[in-house]
Amino acid sequence: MAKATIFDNHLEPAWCPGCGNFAILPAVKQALVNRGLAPSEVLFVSGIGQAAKAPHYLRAHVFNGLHGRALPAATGAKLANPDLEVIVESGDGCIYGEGGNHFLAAIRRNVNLTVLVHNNQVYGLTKGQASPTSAAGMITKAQPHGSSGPPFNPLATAIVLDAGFVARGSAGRPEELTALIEAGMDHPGLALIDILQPCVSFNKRQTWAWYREHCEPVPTDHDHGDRDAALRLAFAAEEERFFCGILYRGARPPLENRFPMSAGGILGRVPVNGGALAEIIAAHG
Amino acid sequence: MAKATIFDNHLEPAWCPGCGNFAILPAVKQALVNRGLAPSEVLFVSGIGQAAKAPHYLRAHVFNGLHGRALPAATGAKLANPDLEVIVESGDGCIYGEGGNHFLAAIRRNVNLTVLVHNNQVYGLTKGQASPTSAAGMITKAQPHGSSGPPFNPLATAIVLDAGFVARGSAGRPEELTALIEAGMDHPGLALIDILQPCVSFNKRQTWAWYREHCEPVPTDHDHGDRDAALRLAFAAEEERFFCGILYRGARPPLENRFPMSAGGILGRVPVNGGALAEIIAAHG
Amino acid sequence: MKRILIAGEAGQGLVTVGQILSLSLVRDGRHIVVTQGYMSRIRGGHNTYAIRAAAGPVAAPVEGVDLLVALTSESVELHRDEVDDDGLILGDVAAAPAMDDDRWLGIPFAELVPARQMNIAALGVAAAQLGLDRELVERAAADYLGGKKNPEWDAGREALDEGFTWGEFRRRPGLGLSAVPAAAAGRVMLNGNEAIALGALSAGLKFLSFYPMTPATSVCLKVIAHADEMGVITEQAEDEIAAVNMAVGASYAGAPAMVATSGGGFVLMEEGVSLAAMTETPLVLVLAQRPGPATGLPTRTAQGDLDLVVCAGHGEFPRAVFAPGTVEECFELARRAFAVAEASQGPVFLFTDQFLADSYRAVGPFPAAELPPVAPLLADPPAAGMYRRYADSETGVSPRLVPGQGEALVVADSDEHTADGHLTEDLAAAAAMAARRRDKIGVIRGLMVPPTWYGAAAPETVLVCWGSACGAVFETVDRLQARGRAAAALHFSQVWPLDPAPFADRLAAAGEIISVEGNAGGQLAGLLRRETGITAARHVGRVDGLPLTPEYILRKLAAA
Amino acid sequence: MKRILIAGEAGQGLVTVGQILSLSLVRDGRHIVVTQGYMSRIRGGHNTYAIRAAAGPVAAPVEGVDLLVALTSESVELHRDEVDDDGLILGDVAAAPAMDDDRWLGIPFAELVPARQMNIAALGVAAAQLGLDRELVERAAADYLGGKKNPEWDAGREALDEGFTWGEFRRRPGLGLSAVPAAAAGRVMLNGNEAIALGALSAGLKFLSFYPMTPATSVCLKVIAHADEMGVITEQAEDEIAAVNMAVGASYAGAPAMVATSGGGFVLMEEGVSLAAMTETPLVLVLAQRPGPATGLPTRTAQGDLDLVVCAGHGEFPRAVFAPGTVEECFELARRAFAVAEASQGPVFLFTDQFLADSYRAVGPFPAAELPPVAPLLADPPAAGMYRRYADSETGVSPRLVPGQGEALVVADSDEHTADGHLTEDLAAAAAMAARRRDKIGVIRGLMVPPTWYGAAAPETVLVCWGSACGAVFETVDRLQARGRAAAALHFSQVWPLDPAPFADRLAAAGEIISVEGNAGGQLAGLLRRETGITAARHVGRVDGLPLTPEYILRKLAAA
Ligand SMILES: Cc1ncc(C[n+]2csc(CCOP(=O)(O)OP(=O)(O)O)c2C)c(N)n1
Ligand SMILES: Cc1ncc(C[n+]2csc(CCOP(=O)(O)OP(=O)(O)O)c2C)c(N)n1
Ligand code: SF4
Ligand code: SF4
Ligand SMILES: [Mg+2]
Ligand SMILES: [Mg+2]
Repeated sequence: MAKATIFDNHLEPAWCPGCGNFAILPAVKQALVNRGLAPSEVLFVSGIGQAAKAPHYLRAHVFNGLHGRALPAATGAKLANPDLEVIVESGDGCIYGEGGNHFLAAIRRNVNLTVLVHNNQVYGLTKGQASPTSAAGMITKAQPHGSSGPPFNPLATAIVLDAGFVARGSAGRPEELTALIEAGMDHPGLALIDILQPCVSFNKRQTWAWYREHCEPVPTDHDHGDRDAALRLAFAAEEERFFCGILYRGARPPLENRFPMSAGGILGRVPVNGGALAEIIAAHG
Repeated sequence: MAKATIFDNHLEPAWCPGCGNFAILPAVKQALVNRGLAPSEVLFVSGIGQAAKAPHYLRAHVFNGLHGRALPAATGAKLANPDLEVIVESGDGCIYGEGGNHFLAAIRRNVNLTVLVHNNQVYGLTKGQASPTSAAGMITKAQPHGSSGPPFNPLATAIVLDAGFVARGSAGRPEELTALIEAGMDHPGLALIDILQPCVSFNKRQTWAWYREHCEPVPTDHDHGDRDAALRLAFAAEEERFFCGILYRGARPPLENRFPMSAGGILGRVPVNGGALAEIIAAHG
Repeated sequence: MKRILIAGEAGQGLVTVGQILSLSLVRDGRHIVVTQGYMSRIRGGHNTYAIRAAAGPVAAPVEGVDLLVALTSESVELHRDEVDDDGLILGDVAAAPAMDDDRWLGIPFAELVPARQMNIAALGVAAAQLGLDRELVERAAADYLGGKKNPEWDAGREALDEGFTWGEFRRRPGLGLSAVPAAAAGRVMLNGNEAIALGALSAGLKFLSFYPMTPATSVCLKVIAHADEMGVITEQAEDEIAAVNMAVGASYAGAPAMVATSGGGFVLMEEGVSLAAMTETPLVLVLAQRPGPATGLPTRTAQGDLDLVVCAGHGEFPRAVFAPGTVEECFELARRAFAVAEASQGPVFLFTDQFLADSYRAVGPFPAAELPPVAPLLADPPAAGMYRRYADSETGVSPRLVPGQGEALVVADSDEHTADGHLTEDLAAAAAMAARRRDKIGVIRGLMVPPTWYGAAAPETVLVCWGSACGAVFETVDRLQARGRAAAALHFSQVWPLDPAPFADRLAAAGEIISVEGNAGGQLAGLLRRETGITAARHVGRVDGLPLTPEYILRKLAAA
Repeated sequence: MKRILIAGEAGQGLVTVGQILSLSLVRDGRHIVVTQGYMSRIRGGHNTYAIRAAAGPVAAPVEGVDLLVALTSESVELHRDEVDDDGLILGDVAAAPAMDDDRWLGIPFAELVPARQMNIAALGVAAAQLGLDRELVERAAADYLGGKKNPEWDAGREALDEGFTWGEFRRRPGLGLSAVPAAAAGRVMLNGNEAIALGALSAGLKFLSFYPMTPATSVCLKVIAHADEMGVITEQAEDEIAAVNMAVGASYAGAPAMVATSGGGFVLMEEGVSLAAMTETPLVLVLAQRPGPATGLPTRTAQGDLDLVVCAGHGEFPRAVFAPGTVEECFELARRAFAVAEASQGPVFLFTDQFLADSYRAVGPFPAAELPPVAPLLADPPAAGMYRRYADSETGVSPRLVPGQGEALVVADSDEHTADGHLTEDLAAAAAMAARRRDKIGVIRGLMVPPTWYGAAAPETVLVCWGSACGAVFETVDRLQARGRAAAALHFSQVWPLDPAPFADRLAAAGEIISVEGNAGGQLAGLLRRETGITAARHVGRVDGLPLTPEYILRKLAAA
């Protein structure tokens, strides 16, 4: 097995000591190694936030775009070159907050992306405002009376939207996480992996220890194809029971299948069909 | 009973003859009359599209805002004056497409709005492109190979997000629709009413007759509080069985309850508390 | 020259009449300028399709009507005042049986054809009145309607015939078209948005993402119609933000990409524009103008978004902004937009507007098969050592690779970054990186299209304009010159950057400078003053949603 | 005048040291200018908090350091070159035991206090060196830390004492502050963003919606902190688009509303700006600048978005743009922004930037209790007949009602509309409606703040600037004058519209005109030329993310 170090780079992460992101990074690298990928075969696309910095701390292609917009940028890149293994990596605020509409659309669109959401239930980089997944009542400077509304349930939502691969991982369960990321990459369509991640600076309740207590594996007898059962596991988050593992699998074909021109390689390198164009124009005469 | 005509105005709708919107308009007026409301007690907020023109064709306060942005505008207006009966009325493209992120957030936020979505499964005003709710495979000039992905299921999504009131109406079932709108207004929080609406110009499949065949009432023994049962009814749309009526009811308090200052009346008329302000400033010395 | 106006309700098939007539005229070797007016609704209301047909080149929409084809009695009332004294008004005799107007020719549609073929019958009468060849029109109709595989075309053929025969027997003198030379080979009928789509395809467009918005949608629909043959991926996005970010992502990965939208959608794309600038990703943005603010007049025309585009996006970065004046320029400048986007590695804008978008003309020939593709301009991967996406260079343009060109890793960042693409907070490095990006304006300047000077060399009056105003302004100059006034026009088909060298001396030496734009503020005039110090003495603006015409401009000039 | 620099990692508590020291200085009757520098991360990295303290008024950040409080050895290395020859460097003796520098004073933190109190001990040493009164500092610390109900304050008090005592015995001559008059009553310590929040509250702000974005978030947090007392509804939106549309909806319904964001969030709000203009809804937008494009340098300062804001939103509409130069002006112009938004019924902009946002000053007193609220300006419902929201009027401003004022129905539309608010496609009516909206610029002009002329009446050199550059530019003028050069400055705290009357003659008569802005392009200079024809000969720009200082400007002037 190749060493994870082929994905190492020289940059020192700008995360707080003890941050959950430090545990996710090696799990991601290990999954790439396990799949036998080379850095130049992998493209990471992220938004803006603490989680979104992650791709800078490994060796691969990186497109670090705008806050909230990782999914559409990744969609464009994957369609433009389907040979790339495209991994989206960003925060809960980025993907479920500012990017909420893209989350809905990307799942329906079902491009072959692996989506890793570092879900620390808070806006870390902007200093601790509530995110869509914040626990109801979480007090912050921006929400002095507590975050209102129930936390957004990304897994249940994805299941309802008939996502093809819906899983939960945790920074505190790195081996499982590596396996989930590998399985997500294997899935031929959009794979969502929501990753529970302690933010030691701004989320003082959901600590490493808290997650250890509140996480449990998806039962071994769970049928991934059973939507109702999957929803039940996802809804358990309402009682703060977080099932880790694959909750749901579907079998929709990825969008790329619709585009025969997107057969492989750099799309822009395909020559212009001047003959066809001449005919198209002539048909206007 | 007062006559619906107190809500009539002089403008002639710019809809195509035979459009489903013509059936929704009187149902809305009738619900207002049934609830004994005066035009000046009601604010309609819409976006842009054929459906979004509806508020122009009745007498009430109207804020016809931007495509996709009816929900946030309505949220602001309702918080600024909770005495107003605020009704959001717009199209499927507006609310579930461009406005998808606001749809997610508005349900979590749970402001006391009644949301009527004229769901004709198409972008009408821009001449027939697929909308998020378009049936998979629907052929349009913009989707010559057919709309891809499963149609967005607004009811199932709303139920998963724990909306307090989730219902489906149909332009072809006007009395039921009137009753649903009344019940939605009664509900103290966000009430979503998705309204199936034939678009005779661009949706040639889902015609008046088609809806007659594919709609059926929510079973009388359905328990509104049973989320699993509600989801099953919502998922029936996947087999093109459309259950009309109230699918789900929850009991979250509306967001307004958090704001004692929003007790009633025009918020801007409340005088500035100069004494408090002076103290706040002095505390910086 | 003949001015034909077809008017009626949406849904009556008036565009069909206009299109078939236009195609017939073009095939007959004539020049046309089509002006379409329609409302933001699908049925009903009141729409128009105006054709100016001439034996020689014409580029301006004009006022007045020689032949009015009125599909409703409302159309008669709304437009009869525009019809010349010796013009003709065609309409349903049943709708206005007792019409007391010499120009009126009531057609007994009910006797001639079934109700749904009324428009085709009217087309037949109109074509006969114009003296067009019956077979020519029939072929055009068959190609247009049959091409759509319309099963009703057989019924249509009969209706056309009925109308033509009826009309032939009632020809008014003076309405017939004059003789023309044989049609040039390869001349085709295109509107501005079709030409943009075709120009983009010829340049190597490979990815188009969009959210529908009038009057930009037709650019997208034209690309989509040919996407399979041309190997283009098209995707309707969930909103304009997604559209632009998809396009930037696709371009980053090596697919020349374009988006098309109108003002209200464009502003949602501005953060993406800024992203393209920061990540140095080529991107072509088509902005099809309509009157604002907000939703405004969704189906009408304007030139109100020049300032917006020149200043769009937060932060400072170079850009090029093209504004084609003709349908040919739509094709050529779409190509050039891709070339500049690739050469400068950033966002490039292409203006159109509802008038130009929908304005059919006889254009070409385009040597489509021989045009060199322009994109993408990729460097060769380094033989050894690390690839640095944002390496320094003479011109400011760094050698660009995309993922998939060997082992080289391509790191792009929306944060300020080092040469290897990783985010940095080293402020000196940040300032140097920003300076290199700004330097790329030199590359853009090197590919600039200078403005066109038209008319007198040393004029008393010079009309300054941009984009689709071109035709109306040039014809205004002709008319002024014909009246003995030394007039000229300066037309910008590239509005940014403005390089004074090719025009400033001549402009400054001219008499009165008047800006003529489809806006209230005189936006080009403002930019000109800012960049050159040259001040326009007056502004002729139009903001009622209609295109500029020579008559409108002359009236405003006279009103001073 | 003393220049104090506190430097260290994020998370070490250096802002606490800075804040307590600043508060002590202000309570001691001194003036301060704080400049904060920090990175886009929560822990680690390298941050700074600089205080310029003086007996008299000061407004500029300046270079050089008299007292460096270095919390890490990296801080010593990074900043020792900035420290004056007779300055002092405080740091941990353990980190640099053998430091060979006369300016070095190593503090034995490990002996004095527990590790987590190191910053407070350093504060004590620094305060002692400055000759501040021990009790004064202790009270300031108690108010700052105790006010946060910090249970650790008792430990802190001890640490402060230890540091103070240790420092008192080792005072360097020359570092002590000079005497000041007694502190003015009502003088408080505020930064720019706090002052904007307070000004808005005093004006009658009742609705704030936002999405977090540095450096705008602190405006929102300040409003939120006092929302209950002041009866303000605040809501964190799902994105900036929601934020602006909520605010427009709230304002339509009668709650004076504000949003605050930075460039990347602002561009997402532009469609909403256009909506406010079209629906004629008062709206105050705070734009806190940072370097772009795209994500740029998220925690640094810039003045790069002037063109963007002046041209923001599709379509043409009037607007006012304020750019406070001082913290006092932040308060006053926030008030005025509401007044103009109400009077003109449309969007009004207020610029700030990271430097001004975070720059604490000694300001006031503000007669908060007596300031008249300015909003909302509502008409009386008509006694009879239908209310027409967009009725014609002399000034272009229609009498405004909101829902809930009796029976009158308030109809607002983002499409072009008739006077009663319903959508129209009558093009003449549309043009008239647009013309009325444009006329409102007269009302905005009537409430304009003229620019400030500072320095020589007939200068050889005049520095033109806007917004937060004010302090640095004015001090540059002072320094030039002190060297015998006739210099002046023209500072705009309202940058749009530009009315030449109050300044054009004087400016045109001056010698060399130089624009000084925190951008590369010379954006105000461009606007000035566009609006007045007056051309700046040179531009002094700064784009490395740091604020303009007199030293920087003088270096650039000398370099020409
Ligand atoms: C358009 C836009 N709005 C706001 C911001 C400011 N911003 C940067 S990161 C962030 C939140 C990040 O939260 P999350 O995605 O959860 O990442 P985390 O830092 O928690 O890992 C915000 C609001 C931005 N950069 N761009
Ligand atoms: C930002 C923006 N993007 C696009 C448009 C163009 N547009 C107007 S209506 C519409 C679609 C309307 O569809 P829907 O909401 O389903 O309403 P319908 O016409 O079907 O009733 C679109 C895309 C717009 N006005 N604004
Ligand atoms: S703020 Fe939270 S999420 Fe961000 S680096 Fe620190 S611990 Fe991690
Ligand atoms: S296009 Fe469809 S939705 Fe719009 S008015 Fe016509 S029938 Fe109704
Ligand atoms: Mg987060
Ligand atoms: Mg629709």
